[in-house]
Amino acid sequence: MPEITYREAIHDTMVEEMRRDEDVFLIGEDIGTYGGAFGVSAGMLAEFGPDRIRETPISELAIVGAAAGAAMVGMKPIAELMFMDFVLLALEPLMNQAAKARYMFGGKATVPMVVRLPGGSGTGAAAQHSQSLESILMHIPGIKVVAPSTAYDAKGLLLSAIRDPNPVCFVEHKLLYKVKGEVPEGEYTIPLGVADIKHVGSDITVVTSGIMVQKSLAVAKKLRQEGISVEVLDLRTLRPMDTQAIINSVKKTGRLLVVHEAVQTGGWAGEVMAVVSSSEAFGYLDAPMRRLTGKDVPIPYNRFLEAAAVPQEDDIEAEIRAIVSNKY
Amino acid sequence: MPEITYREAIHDTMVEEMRRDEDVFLIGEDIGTYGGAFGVSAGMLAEFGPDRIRETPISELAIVGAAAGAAMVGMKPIAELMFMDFVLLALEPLMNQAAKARYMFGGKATVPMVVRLPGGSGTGAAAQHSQSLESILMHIPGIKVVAPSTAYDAKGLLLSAIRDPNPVCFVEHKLLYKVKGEVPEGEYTIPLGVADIKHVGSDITVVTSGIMVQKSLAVAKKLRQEGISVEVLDLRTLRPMDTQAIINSVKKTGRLLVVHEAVQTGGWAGEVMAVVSSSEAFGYLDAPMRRLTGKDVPIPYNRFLEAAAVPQEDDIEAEIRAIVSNKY
Amino acid sequence: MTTWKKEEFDNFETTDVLVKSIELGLKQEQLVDMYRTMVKIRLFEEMADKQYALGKVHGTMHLSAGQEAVAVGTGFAITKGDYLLNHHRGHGHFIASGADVNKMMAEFLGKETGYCRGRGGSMHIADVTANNLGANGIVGGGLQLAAGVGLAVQMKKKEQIVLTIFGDGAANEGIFHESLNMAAIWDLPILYLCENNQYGMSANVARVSAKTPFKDRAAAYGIPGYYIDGNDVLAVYEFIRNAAENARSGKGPVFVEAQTYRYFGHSKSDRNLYRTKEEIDYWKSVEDPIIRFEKLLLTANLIDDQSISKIKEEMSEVIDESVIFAENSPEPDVKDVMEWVYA
Amino acid sequence: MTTWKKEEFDNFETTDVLVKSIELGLKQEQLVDMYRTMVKIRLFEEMADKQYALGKVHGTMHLSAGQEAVAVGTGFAITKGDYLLNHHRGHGHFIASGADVNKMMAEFLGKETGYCRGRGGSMHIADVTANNLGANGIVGGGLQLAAGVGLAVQMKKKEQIVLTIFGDGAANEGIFHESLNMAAIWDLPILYLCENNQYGMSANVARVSAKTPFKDRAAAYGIPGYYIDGNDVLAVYEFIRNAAENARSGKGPVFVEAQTYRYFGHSKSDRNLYRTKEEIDYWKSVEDPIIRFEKLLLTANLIDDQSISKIKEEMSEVIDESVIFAENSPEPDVKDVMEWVYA
Ligand SMILES: Cc1ncc(C[n+]2csc(CCOP(=O)(O)OP(=O)(O)O)c2C)c(N)n1
Ligand SMILES: Cc1ncc(C[n+]2csc(CCOP(=O)(O)OP(=O)(O)O)c2C)c(N)n1
Ligand SMILES: [Mg+2]
Ligand SMILES: [Mg+2]
Repeated sequence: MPEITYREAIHDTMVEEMRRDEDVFLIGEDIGTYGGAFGVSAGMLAEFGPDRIRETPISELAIVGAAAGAAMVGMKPIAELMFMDFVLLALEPLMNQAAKARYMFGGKATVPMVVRLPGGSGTGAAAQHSQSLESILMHIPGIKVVAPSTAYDAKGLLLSAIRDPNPVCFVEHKLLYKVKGEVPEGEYTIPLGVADIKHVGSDITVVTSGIMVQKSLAVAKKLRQEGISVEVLDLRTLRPMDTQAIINSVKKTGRLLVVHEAVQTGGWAGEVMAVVSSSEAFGYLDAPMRRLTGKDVPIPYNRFLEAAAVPQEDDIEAEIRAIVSNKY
Repeated sequence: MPEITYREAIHDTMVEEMRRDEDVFLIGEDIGTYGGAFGVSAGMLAEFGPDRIRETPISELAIVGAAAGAAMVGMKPIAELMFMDFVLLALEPLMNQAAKARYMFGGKATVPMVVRLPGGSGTGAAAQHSQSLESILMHIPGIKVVAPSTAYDAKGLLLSAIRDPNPVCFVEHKLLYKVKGEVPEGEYTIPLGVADIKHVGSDITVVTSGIMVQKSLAVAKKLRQEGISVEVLDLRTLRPMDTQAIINSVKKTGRLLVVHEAVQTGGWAGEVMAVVSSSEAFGYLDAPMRRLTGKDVPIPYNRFLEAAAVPQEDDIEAEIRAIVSNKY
Repeated sequence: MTTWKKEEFDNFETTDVLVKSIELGLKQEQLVDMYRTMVKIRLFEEMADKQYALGKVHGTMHLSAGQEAVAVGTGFAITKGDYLLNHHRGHGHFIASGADVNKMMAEFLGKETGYCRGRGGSMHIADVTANNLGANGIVGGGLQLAAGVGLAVQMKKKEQIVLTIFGDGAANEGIFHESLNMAAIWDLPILYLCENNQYGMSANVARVSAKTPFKDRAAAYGIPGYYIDGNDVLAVYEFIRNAAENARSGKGPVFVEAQTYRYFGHSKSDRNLYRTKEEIDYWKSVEDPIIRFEKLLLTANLIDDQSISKIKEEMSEVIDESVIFAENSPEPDVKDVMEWVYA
Repeated sequence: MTTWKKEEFDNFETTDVLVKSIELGLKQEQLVDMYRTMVKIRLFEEMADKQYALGKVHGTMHLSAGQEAVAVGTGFAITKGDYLLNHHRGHGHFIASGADVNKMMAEFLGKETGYCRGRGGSMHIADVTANNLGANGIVGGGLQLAAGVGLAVQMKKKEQIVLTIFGDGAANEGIFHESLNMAAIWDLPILYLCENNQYGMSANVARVSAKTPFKDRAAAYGIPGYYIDGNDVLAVYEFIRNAAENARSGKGPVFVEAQTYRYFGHSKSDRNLYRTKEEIDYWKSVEDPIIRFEKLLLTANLIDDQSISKIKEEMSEVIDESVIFAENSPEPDVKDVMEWVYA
């Protein structure tokens, strides 16, 4: 299978689906000649023209609002927000309109749209350009939230997201764009709401997503050599969450660590723990459930502070060791 | 002690503090002659004039943005958003500016502002006017989130919030405005971040907030007669959360139920469970931790559907019975 | 308080209804139908108010009595199939665009037979299959969606236009700016109708808006803007029809501000403290859009007292029936509360 | 691509520097100081670029080389104590308003001695005690804060004004509309400076903005608006000084759009595909604000080649020293990562 980057996987999926379905179009800032701030749409203007690679003014509210409006009347817009942080300017159309239209109208509307959101820290872009806000997006019924960790998943999930009749937030981690992985050519979908065991293990379940899957995998591989068997469960879709996969894995391992980059308080680690606690898996727990998350700070600019603000491999390793050695 | 309503408690606190401190002012829509959509600022225009009862255009982004700007240069604004739902239009200034300025500027700014947010369902105002969005607000470092459940707490907490040097979201439940309680005359503060045991019990801890405190209390009183001893822990401040109070109570009762009106997925019940799970209290649990929350739907208009969408006393009672009788 | 000046209207030359209707190609039948629809709206709003007073409505509502000429002039001027993005004060526009008052009243009473199966209520009435994309509880909410609907129409090369209705208060939301700018740079087929009833809740338009009328706000984006007497149903019809044609012909968006007045309070919590009784009385007696139109029709002999009575009776029956329909309709099944969150 | 037309400038009559400076009451010393500051900014930006190329900077940056006349004309025209709300491309404005380049460079390199102790970086440089309320990473971020700062100044009856700087791209954000409307209805002492460098990232201003210049957007709120040659430092000085006086005198907000050009890419990810080499060269050779001012000063005999060389050398040293200062400064202590979230 050819190896391509996460960026290319997203790019290719958009291109292929836009070729197949003329209702799909991309809307956002600097997505044309510039190719998007992270180069994801490079070259698409040349193929699809300015109508379908719809470059907007810097108007996030109207970008997401327009996507919602277009979706209500049969288009399938993909809105790119340049940085996930800017979704804070566009939550009204996303949460009050797109998410609720179907319900408010008694099931008589559909809003098939995707909002692509490059998030996360690690690029020195500081507090207003480095957030992981997926927990906020997960809290609104009517919205789905997807966060792929590999090029392969990115492609299959994005295709499902575009074809899904609901508003889907598609969270891309900036540091993943360059990461390569095997991706088959041609079309395939990964269903939304289905987690993936990225590393099978029996001592502890690490429930995670996005960039932290990569970090957790590195740790799992390392610890395997020492006989510590880590199961890395990549949620892939954060909402709807694959609760059964979580439950099954925890029943097997008896230990749970949730890892996310988002700041701790109010982050989705709590959601995972609530799911486990309210399930039959709770009785299988051999240790307290733990979370390892971003620190409760805005992301600092300085590279060392920035690195200290979010979980690194060492932190994950230390936490896993602590849990499996019954330190808690 | 005189009995006054929750509405009056908030009103009086604003009035008293505005008399005392001329840097405090109120900014928002229809807060003058109209007295605010829920009448909280009735009469204040007459006393303080249009400068300090600053009636704005319908511009939520600028209201919160202006409050943040004024706070940075020494004022102590209280911004009233007419409905909590509209904060989705104003999260950018709240989360990207007010919450982060201090950190981004290396500790060299303070942003003493309050945003008052009437939230919750029960008035038939449907999906865009009935949300409980406090879980979203709790996820941003730099912000505090307060949600009083009684007139007494409302007064003491609001005074602390106004005097706090940080941005504070002050969540008011619409159905509480009319609820009366004993409130001493004159000034008193309740520190932010300190929970309150509203009903002492030993069989189960109900961690809750806002309107659900009132509902849980009714249930606790009822069940007391049957010998089921329910501890109702009112968080009062959601961020920073009084984790010690939660831990202490759970250690005592061995059982935890978290109740909130906000929709379940991504709601702050998970945060409470994560806190317990990562604490020494986990070992004291005699039953799985449970949550009873708003259903994962937009709030419907029809009154029966609306009531079904959020926890009612019966639901709380049933859930408590199930937990204490070891059904889970 | 009132800042409104007749001389500023783009349609200030009040014309004789006969001359006007010939100019506009309107037949007597249509004129009477416009009148009938205005009456229907008025009666619907009064009945909604009554239902509320009777305690039969749990939610809130925003009534448009006094603003019927804007609704009817507009509803008659646009074409079936055009998209409608309404605002919270939307009953009149829905009725004028042909909505079924039974389903409206049922929705208002929260019944399963309502337009939204009782999930939406007054503030969210919609009929997506009829291209009615709903009232909106968010001030300015329609403005953002409109840009996308306009884009869809343009991309699909359809003949439709997008009518988005919002109040004077909404014109101060940031989305007003973003939406108009987008529509202008892309020549979207959008008709922006600002229904200026002089107050956004208690805020007099002049107190919260830097410059009125809003024409200059349209001009700032190169969008043609008109300020018209919204209580003159023929003027509304004329301007909206021209504006719609303009938008439909690919020339891009048009902005029309129609001056009018709301009789009821903003919503049920309103005690009308911010305006005088005199002001309200003036509008109800001198400027009432139904009375004004009635007078014109009478003078031109296009209607007589008898037919007026008949129309009022008929419409009254229709509205009464809507209440009966709504009352006899079932409540939604509470078991279905989780339905329709996702498609 | 360039849509800019000299004839549209409000200051199109280019005047002799001697005449102009007498009119403006500027002494030779001040003129030379303006020149010196422009050079300082240019050298700072070039050094920032170099530091980045050397791999010494982890974050991003937005350089303002080519826009020095806007920064210096503005910085010299406002008064110490006035509030400054800067945007992401803010180095020049900070330097012109008297910021310490050592602390700026240290911040840029993420050091504890930087203005924000290394927490903020280029995009968040602030000096709150000096009423510099920071650059802003959010396009339009300063516009919203400005309304509140203006309100505070007005309520406290201070003599200050609030200068808020934003790009042509920011003028399409909803907050532009909300902020200007608020400032206008309340007569806030705000000076809106739109630094139009013709692109918002890759978006040519005319492609994404319905009507340019933006004067009509100010006029829509009754705010006086000017469109000026932003590469003419004396014109900027004159218009900003007058605008500041206006705002300070209680007459309310003023809007100034200064046309200029950015030399470097938008940020480090920019490959400049959206503009031609010819266009960039034209601005660098013909319209460069430093060369233009230099020529005027030389012609008027207010400066000579020797002093020009000396200024450049001196400023070069100052900038070199800032790098040495920054490099020798300590990194923040990682243990302090949780400091200053709350007050
Ligand atoms: C974003 C938002 N802000 C505030 C409100 C509360 N609100 C509902 S209607 C209204 C007044 C709107 O005024 P206008 O646009 O003039 O419409 P009118 O009610 O006069 O028809 C307000 C403030 C809201 N629903 N949405
Ligand atoms: C709300 C928001 N949207 C988008 C961006 C990304 N972004 C940063 S600068 C910029 C261009 C801004 O253009 P302009 O206002 O003209 O300023 P310039 O960069 O030209 O100085 C963009 C799109 C942002 N930082 N904030
Ligand atoms: Mg109005
Ligand atoms: Mg620019």
